[in-house]
Formats: sequence, structure tokens, C-alpha cells
Amino acid sequence: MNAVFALGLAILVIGVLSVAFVRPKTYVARLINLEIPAWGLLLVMLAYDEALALLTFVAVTAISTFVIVRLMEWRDASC
Amino acid sequence: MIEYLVFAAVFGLLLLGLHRKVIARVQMRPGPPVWQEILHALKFSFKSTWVPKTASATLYVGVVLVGIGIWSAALFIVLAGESILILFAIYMLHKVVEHGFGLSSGSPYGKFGGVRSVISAASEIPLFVTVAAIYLFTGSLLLADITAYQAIHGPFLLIAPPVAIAMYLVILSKLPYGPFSIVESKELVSGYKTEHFGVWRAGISVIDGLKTFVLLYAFVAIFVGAVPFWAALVIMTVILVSLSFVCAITPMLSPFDSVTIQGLITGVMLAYVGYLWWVMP
Amino acid sequence: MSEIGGSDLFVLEFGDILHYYTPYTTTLFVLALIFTGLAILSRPEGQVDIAFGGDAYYAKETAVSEMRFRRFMTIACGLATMGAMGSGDIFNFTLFASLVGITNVGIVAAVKSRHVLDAAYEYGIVAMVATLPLFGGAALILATTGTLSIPALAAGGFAVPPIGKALLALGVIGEGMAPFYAAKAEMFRAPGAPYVIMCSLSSLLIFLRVVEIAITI
Amino acid sequence: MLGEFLHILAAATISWILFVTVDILFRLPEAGGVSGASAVARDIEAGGGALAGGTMMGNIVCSPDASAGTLLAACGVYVAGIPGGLAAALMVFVGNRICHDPGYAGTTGAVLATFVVYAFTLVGFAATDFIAGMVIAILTIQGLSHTHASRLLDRLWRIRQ
Amino acid sequence: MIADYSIGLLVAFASAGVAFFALMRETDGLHRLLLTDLIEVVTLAFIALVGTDLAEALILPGLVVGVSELIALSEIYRVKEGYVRPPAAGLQIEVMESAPGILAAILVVYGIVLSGFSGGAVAGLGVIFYFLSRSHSERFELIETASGYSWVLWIVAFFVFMLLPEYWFFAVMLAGSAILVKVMAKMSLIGTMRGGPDV
Amino acid sequence: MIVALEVAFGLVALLGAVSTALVRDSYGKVISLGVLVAGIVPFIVDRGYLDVAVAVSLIAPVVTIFVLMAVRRAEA
Amino acid sequence: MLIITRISRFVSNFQNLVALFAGACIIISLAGILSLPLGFEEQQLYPKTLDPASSLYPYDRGGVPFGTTEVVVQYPENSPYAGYVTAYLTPLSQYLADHTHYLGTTIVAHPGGIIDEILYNTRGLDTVVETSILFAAFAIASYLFRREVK
Amino acid sequence: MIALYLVAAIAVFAAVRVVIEQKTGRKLPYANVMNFAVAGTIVLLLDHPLSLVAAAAYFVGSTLEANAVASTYAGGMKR
Repeated sequence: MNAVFALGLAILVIGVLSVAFVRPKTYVARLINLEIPAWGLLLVMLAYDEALALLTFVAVTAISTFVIVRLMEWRDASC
Repeated sequence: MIEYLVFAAVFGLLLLGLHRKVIARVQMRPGPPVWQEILHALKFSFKSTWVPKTASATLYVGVVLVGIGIWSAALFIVLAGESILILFAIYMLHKVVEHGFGLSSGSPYGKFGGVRSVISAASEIPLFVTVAAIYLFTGSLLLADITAYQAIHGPFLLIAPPVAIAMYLVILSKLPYGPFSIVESKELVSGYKTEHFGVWRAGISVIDGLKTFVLLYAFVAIFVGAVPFWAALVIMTVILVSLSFVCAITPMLSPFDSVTIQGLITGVMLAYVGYLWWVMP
Repeated sequence: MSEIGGSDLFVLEFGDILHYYTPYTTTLFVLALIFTGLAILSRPEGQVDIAFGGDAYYAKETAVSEMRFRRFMTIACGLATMGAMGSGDIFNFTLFASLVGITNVGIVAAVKSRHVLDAAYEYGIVAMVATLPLFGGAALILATTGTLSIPALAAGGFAVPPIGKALLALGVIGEGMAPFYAAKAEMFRAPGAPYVIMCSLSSLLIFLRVVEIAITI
Repeated sequence: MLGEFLHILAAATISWILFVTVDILFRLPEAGGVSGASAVARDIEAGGGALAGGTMMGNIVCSPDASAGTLLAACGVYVAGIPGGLAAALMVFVGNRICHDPGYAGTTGAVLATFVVYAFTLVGFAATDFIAGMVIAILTIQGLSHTHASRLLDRLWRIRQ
Repeated sequence: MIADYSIGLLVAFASAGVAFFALMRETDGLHRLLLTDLIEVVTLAFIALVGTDLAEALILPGLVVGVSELIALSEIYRVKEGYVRPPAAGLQIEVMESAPGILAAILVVYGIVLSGFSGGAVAGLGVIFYFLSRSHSERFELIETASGYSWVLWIVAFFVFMLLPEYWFFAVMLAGSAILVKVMAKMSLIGTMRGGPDV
Repeated sequence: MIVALEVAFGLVALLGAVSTALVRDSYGKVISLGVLVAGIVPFIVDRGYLDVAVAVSLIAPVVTIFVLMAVRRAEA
Repeated sequence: MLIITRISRFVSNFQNLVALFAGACIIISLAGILSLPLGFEEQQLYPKTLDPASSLYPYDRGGVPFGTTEVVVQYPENSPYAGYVTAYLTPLSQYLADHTHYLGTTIVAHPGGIIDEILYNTRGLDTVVETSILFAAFAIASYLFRREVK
Repeated sequence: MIALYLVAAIAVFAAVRVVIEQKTGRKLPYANVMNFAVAGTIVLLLDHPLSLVAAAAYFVGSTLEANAVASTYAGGMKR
């Protein structure tokens, strides 16, 4: 069992738990916690040497974060 | 070929008429004549025909043709002993035809009928459990193989009665006036059929007749096995009468209750098939 | 290959991904084709609504731009359904199923009704979440058998874990909402019959197809 | 082993002197380059530190300054000699522009450090000593006690004034 | 001795269970959207665990499916909740004046070198970041058209692979650059969909 | 990588993950996220994917800035 | 009968749909955990071979440019040029490969590499569908967005 | 080798201090130390010109991150 793999799984689990049972229960907190499992998954991919997928994954995660942030901006502007 | 179609449609309509008659008699009413449904079909064929102004014309007409087309195909599949999976696919797709009827006219009643038919989707699921169970026994889904299997091992009705019950319920939920016939309940006028007049309505009658015939015939073929054609017709009539009794003495369920009950039946059937899968070698 | 949908009629080759058509899938394919054609040819109906509390009724008209957009989505949905019918590769099939899911959302998303949009959103969430069982199932099958090709898996010799099949089936149920139709029933209240019907048709068809796949492999 | 350790300590002292001198010459403690630097300074002052020293620490946090220049120059010299150090200086320059830093403390520090580190490699030091040394040096400023570090920087800043 | 794959699957299934549990309990629309994103990550974990080149090639479609559905759903959510007033300008901090230009340039150049999906995603991110800091007035439809045409080009490239495999070199180049343009254009449009003056 | 270093940076990453999960303040969360990234980048470098490491370490602040846009609104 | 009514009421509200589906997924996840351990098939398509010494690490699959490379595919007869892309390097990537050692990912991502081979050639249809998904999703988003703005 | 251990130890120390520190403004200098240590580690792990680029990229990136956090924390630019 590779150290990177184990670490990745651990962070993935921590992240999933932290998103699922987020405290305080706000959108922002959940959004930030969402990054943790992403980095955990990144380590899992790294353990399998999936470098290209890893790279794309980081970029796409950033984009999806932006999509959600943009939605939250609209929400704040209208409320 | 065409004579088979005509015979099936006429016989199916006759069965539907019988259905109404039996229900009426159970409920102590005189009821319409047995050939009432055939008369209906003929009468509608000669009435004036038009397309409502609000309707989506192509779809309005198209679904009638599609409906007749798929059930004709189903009939030939049953007669030729092809894969019952196709038969059941057609059975499920009948629902889409119902949506087409209901939604294409723009009438609120038709729409409600169509929406109800979407809700009643759970009625198809027991079918797949049936398919899966049969596959576990025969390892094939060609109707010919299934009848061959039954010739050796005896009818499925005795081998796996719960599966037969599931299929029985499926047919029940497609018959009018039954507990699951939520798409045709009286508060919706005639449900999805409301806005189809004249020839179109005659087409619907043909579809209904074919549907009844095909489903009952498939039931006989799958669960009783190879019998002479006249015997199949007799057995079909017997099954239909038993279904009519059920329809006559049960109340119609509210839409979502009917979904729930069908869902629960599916769950039971799934458990049964899981059990079969577990005990089978 | 076990004969559950009949024998192969013809096979289309795209590299490692095959498209093959048995009598069963051909039937489904033709139906998808017919309804796509109907959607292209027909204009939406003018849905009549009753104003409760009086005798009044009014007909809703569908705007041209909305109609064009929804027709485009319907055609995309039809194409995706046709692709899913013939696909001979599990992962490719899951992708087609996802495409069906997203186009289904698209067909109703253009409607300007809060109620319909609510339903579309709920359905969209389920459709998106359903990618987990779909892709998860495909990945599980790939890992345990080493191949994704349905004909190869059907030929036998592979122990496909039942959990993989269950995941696939659940995913398709999520994309198409085949048994739980509550959200779809609400979506059906939207006007535009030719387009809305495609929602129902496509989900039924991919459900029928996944049953075949689950039994075959 | 022990010799390497002493080398690292010496390198730490040298880099400490180098980067603090350059930073103070470039007036880092005077004002926060960006609003973030001032915020850090405020928090440090609230914790008992001195404002000028806090401002300099804030500036170090918010933009690559001479300390970063020294570190990257040492890295550059380690991997590629003098050209590496100059390349590092270039990157620090780009980093400065990215971080909206008006000054040139980082670039100057990097260029200076390149030559200093290179000179010390000639007399038996290894470039790695300077990398570790720079990390220790920054630790003493930013990582041990903000209060004391900021007061010390404040005192040095007074001398400069 | 339990193999790595089973341990990974255990974690993945457990994570899926936890994520779905949270989704089951959640009723708020936006929170549900966030949890969908979480489930997307778990999905990718399933694929990543296979660990072959094929798995890697399958991760990329999985990623794109996830992000595209997220885009569509977020827009539906916005319309359904009736958020019609465009948001004010973004962050008012100093680095937003300097960083986006340089970082975006680096990311776009690197993305073009990478090409394909990965390149498209990286470059698209760069462009989003750039638009974030500018008040933009570019032609929305133009970019959309460009991306549509590049989609067509990619389809053409695909058929070249299938029908005329001897021209594979041409097809690789066409496919790589078409996907790059397409993904980048789509992603960058997300950045412009912020309700600026002329979009 | 040497085991001691793996342990050290694994610890940093775990520490970052746990504290991101537990800290309630948004800014604290963002900074902890930085710690998590700091723990992860050496692993990428150690595998020899320097180009990936460059890209990741440039994209990470972009994500942070996106998040900060939301944090800012929530605070205001 | 009462419990049936209660279930129907729950099912009929589409707000509960997500919960229903999530519940089903939880059950399947539990079933998945119970069915562990699952054996990993060693005979995979497109297996990885790692060669840390190569400048194309981790994507070096051998082969000569414009020649063939051994790639394990499902239907070799359907892609006669399978393996050609894997060995191909553009001038830029060739230059990078000759001069540096740690840029394998960049080099391989540049057109011509195992991933391109899989994505564009042997499993190209996946990519077609996937770009179509992006296209469809984006069409929805931009249609809604532009309608609002107008 | 000893340099590498030293740097890693400092990284862990700084990370711990970041986590236990309460005030945002004072977390950042500790994070800064950690970034220095990680940038040093990157170069010490792989002796290659590109790792200099990686270290610089990491350092600049994390500095930018710290800058953005601090500036947002301070309330942004005063106009």
C-alpha cells in the first residue's frame, strides 16, 4: 500500500465527511470544504500516475468552483 | 397477415366488451351488449373527423399510427415466437403513445390523462422482474425457447406462480375500470382519449383491441405453454373473466396510491427473483 | 452472445467502440427515430388552461425562440437515445445516458413556469447525481473484468459483479427516472407536447436498453 | 555532519543579514504595499508587536521580497549556478509584478544573493546550506515570536531612519 | 492481505454513502448543488481506482460531464429563483489589478501547449480569471460560434480516424486543436456570463 | 521519497485537511487549505511531475481567489 | 392502508425525489461494501508501463515515431493505425523531450500520445458524446442567460 | 540531506503553528514560513532546473494566495 494512496484516501474521507456534515452550515463553508476531497482525489490519481487527468481535474475543479461562486454572486445581488 | 390483425383486433374488442358485461353483471347492472366495443369502433370510423385547432397536428395524427404500428408488430412477435423482451418494450412504449394522445391535443383533460399515465409508470416494472425470472429458468428470452422449455418442464404457471401473478397484475393495470386504471378515471372525462374523435378514436379502439389480445395471448404463451389456438382463445377468455371479477369488486385507487402498491409489488417480486437467483445453481 | 434480443443484424465499428443492432435494439432505435421525426415535423400544441373559479379558459402560446431551442434539445435527445440503443460499450452507453439526462432537463428548462422549472431542477440534480452509479458501475465492471465491450462480456468467461450491474441500472433509473416519475410528471405539465414526449420516450428506451445489458453481460 | 550543521547556521546568519539589510534599505517597514500587509501589521501590533516591524512582516507575506529572492537565488545557484540565480531573479521579478508590489526589493535581493551564494560555494559552502539557512532565517523572523521579531525589526528601522 | 483496489473501493463506497446521506437530509437547493459537486468527485474516485491508461482517458469525459451539468443546473437554479440583477464588480483588492493578466497569460500559453481537453480546461480557466478582473464587452455570439465550428471540426476529425485512418496525423492535429478551442471557448464564456454591460 | 519526509508532508497535508474541516472562520479555512496544498505539492514533485506541480501551484491561488469572492460577500 | 397512503404522499411530492434516489444509492453503496473484496482483473486494456528514466515518464509506451507501438486494444482490427499516435511527437514536444526530463505530461498532452490515442482514435466516440454533453449543457445555460438579459 | 530534513521539520512546525494560531492576520506569517520551507523542499528533492521553476511557481502562487487572503481580510482597497 502506497503512502500517497493511503494519504489520498484519508484526505478524501475527511473531505467527504466535512462536506457532508459541515459546520457552520453556510454555503461558503461548504464550498471551501469541497476543495478537501478534491485534493484527496488528486493524491489518489497521483498514486496511479494519472498525471494528465490530475492536471485537468485541478483546472476543472477551479472552474466548477467559479460556477458556484458566480451563482452565489447573483444570489447576493438579488437578495 | 392482415387477417391475423383483423381477427386479433376484433377478438380483443370482443374481450373488452365481455369485460364490461361481466363487470356490469357482478355489479347487478344489465350492462352493454358484448359486441358494444366493436360497434363503437365501427361507429367512430364513419363519424366526421377533424383535428382540434389547438392541437399539434402531426403528433396528433402520428401517435395513432404509431400505436397501431407497435401493437401490430407486437402481435407478429408473439405469433412468430420472437424475443419477449421486444414485446415488453412495446408494452412500455405504449405509455409514450398514451402521452402522445393526451398531450398533443392541448386539452386540459387530455393533459391530465397524459400526466396520469406518466405517474403510472411503476406498473411496468413488475414486467421486468417477470422477464428476469423467466431468463433465470430458460436462459433465453425467445418465446419459442420458452414454450419449448415448458413442453419439457410443465407450464410456468406451476413452476413460478409469483411471476405469473406479477404478469397478471400488469395486465390488470392496463384494463379499463380496474383498480389501477387511473389514466381513465371518470373525473378526467375519457383521460387521454378525450380529444380524439372520429377515425382517430376508431384507431384507438383498434389499439385497445390489439393490446388486450396480445397481452392475454402472451400470458398464455409464457405461462401455459404451447396449446392449440382455440384452447388459447378459451384460456384467454377465462383469464379475462377472472380479471373482470377483480375489476368489478375493487375500488379505483388514487393515482399515487396505485403507484405505491405497484411499487411494493415490484419490491416483493424483486425479492422473489433475488431468492430464485440465490437458490438456482 | 446469448440470444436475448435476437441475433445481430449489423455492426458499426468506431475503433474500440462497436455499435451493434439486434432485433430488439433495432425496434427501439426505430421508435426513437419515429418520435424524433415527429418532433421535427410537428408544431407545439396551444395548451388550453382552465382558469379555476370561473368558466374562462385561455390557450398558451409557445414563443418561436423557445420552440426552436426546445426542438433542438429534442433532436439532440433523440440522437442520444438512438446512440444509446446501439452502443456496444458500457462506458459509451453511460455517456449517452448522461446526454439523455441533460437534454431532458434542457427540453423543459426553457419553459417560463416556476413550477416546471422547480421540477426540472430537482430532476436535474438527480440526473447529475446519477452519474455516480453510472460511471461507478462502468468503472467497477472495467476493473473486475478488464473490458468494457458488451459483446465481449456477453460472450462469457467474465465474472461481472452483480453490484456493477445494479449500479448501472440504478444510474439509468436516475437519468431517466423510470419508476419514480414524480418530477417528470410535473415536467409534463409544460406545454410543447412533441418535445415533452421525448423526455418520456428517451428514459423508457434507455431503461429498456439497460435491462437488456444487465441481463446479457 | 556537524560541519554541515555549522555551515547551515552560518548560511542562515549570512542570509538573515542580507535580506534584512536589503528590505530595510528598500523601506519595507515604512508602509504596507497592499492593504493586506497593513492588516497583518495591525494584527501583529494588537498582539504586542511594533507597527513598523509588523508592516515589514506583512510585506514579506504579501509579496516576494528580498528573503524570497535569497531563497530562490540559492535554489537557482544550487540547480544551475549563476545563470540559475539570475533566472530566479527574473522569476522573482515576475512574482513581484503578479503580487502588485511597487518595489524592487525582491529582484535586487535575488541578484545580490546570487553572487553572495555563489561566492560562498567557492569557499566550501554548499548551495543547499543556503536554502536551509534561508528557511531558518525566515523562521526566526516570521515563525517564532511575532512580538519580538517585530520589535527587533522596528529597532533596525529606527537605525535606518 | 486485501488488495489496494478493494480498500479503495471500500473508501469510495463509504464516501458515496456519506455523500448521499447528506444529500438525502438536505432540502436547500444551493446546498444540494454543492453536494452534487461532491458526488462528482466521488464518481471520479471510482474511475481513478482502475489505474490504467484507459481509466485516465475515462476520467476526462467524466470531468467534463460533471462540470457541464453543473453549469446547466446552476443557470436553471438562477432562473428559477429569479435572480435577475447582475452582481456588482468582483473583489476589490490590489492583486486583482495585476495578477489576472500575467497568470492568465501563463495559463493560456500553457494550455495551448497542452492542447486537447486538459489544455482547454487550463486555458479556459486562465481566460475566466482574466475576464473576472476586466469589465468586458466582447462578442458573446462570436465566441459561441467559434466553439460551435470547432465542435464540428472535431467531429470531422473523428470521422477521418474512422473512415480514412491513413490520415491519422492530420486528424490528431485537428482533434487536438479543435477540442482546445471548443473547451476553452465554452469555459471562458462562463467567465463572461456575469451580467456585464454587453453580453 | 524518504519515509521521514513522506511522514512529515503527509502530516502537513492531514493537518491542513483536518483544520480546514474543523475551523469555523472562513479565512481560517482558506489558509488551512493553503496548508493542505503545501503538503501535497512535494508529493507531486517527488514523483517527478514538475510541469504538473507548476500548473497546480499556479491554479491553487486562482481557486483561492474565486473562493474569496464568495467569502467576501458572506462577510459583508 | 394508512402506510401506503403515507408512502404515496411522500412519493408524490417531487421535492422528495432527490431524497428517494439518494436513499436508493445508499442501499446500493451498502450492498457494494458488503460485496467486497472484489478481485482486480490483471488483464486490462491499455495497461500502464512506467519507466522513470524516460523523458516521457509516465506516458512512455515505447515505439518509434510514425511507426507502430504495441497497444492492447479491444478490437485491433478496427483501428489499423492503433499505436501510431502513441509514438508520435510534434517538433515542439520532440525538442522538450530531448532537452528536459520532467515534462512528460506536457509532452504527451501535446497532440500525439497515449491519451490522445485513446480519446481520439480507439475510443473516439466517447469524446464525441462527451463534447456533445458539454455542448448541450452550454446551450441550456447560454439560452437561459441570454433570455434573461434581453 | 540534513538540509532536507531540517526544511521538512520547519515545514511541519510552521504548519502546526498555522493551525493552532487563532487570528487570521497572524496565521499568515506562519504560512509564509511554511511556503518558504516547501519551496526549498521542492528544489532539494529534485536537482533539476525545472524544479527551480516549480519552486518559484509554488512560492509566487502561495504568496499571491496569502496576499489575496490578507487584502480581502483587510476589507479590500479603500476607494
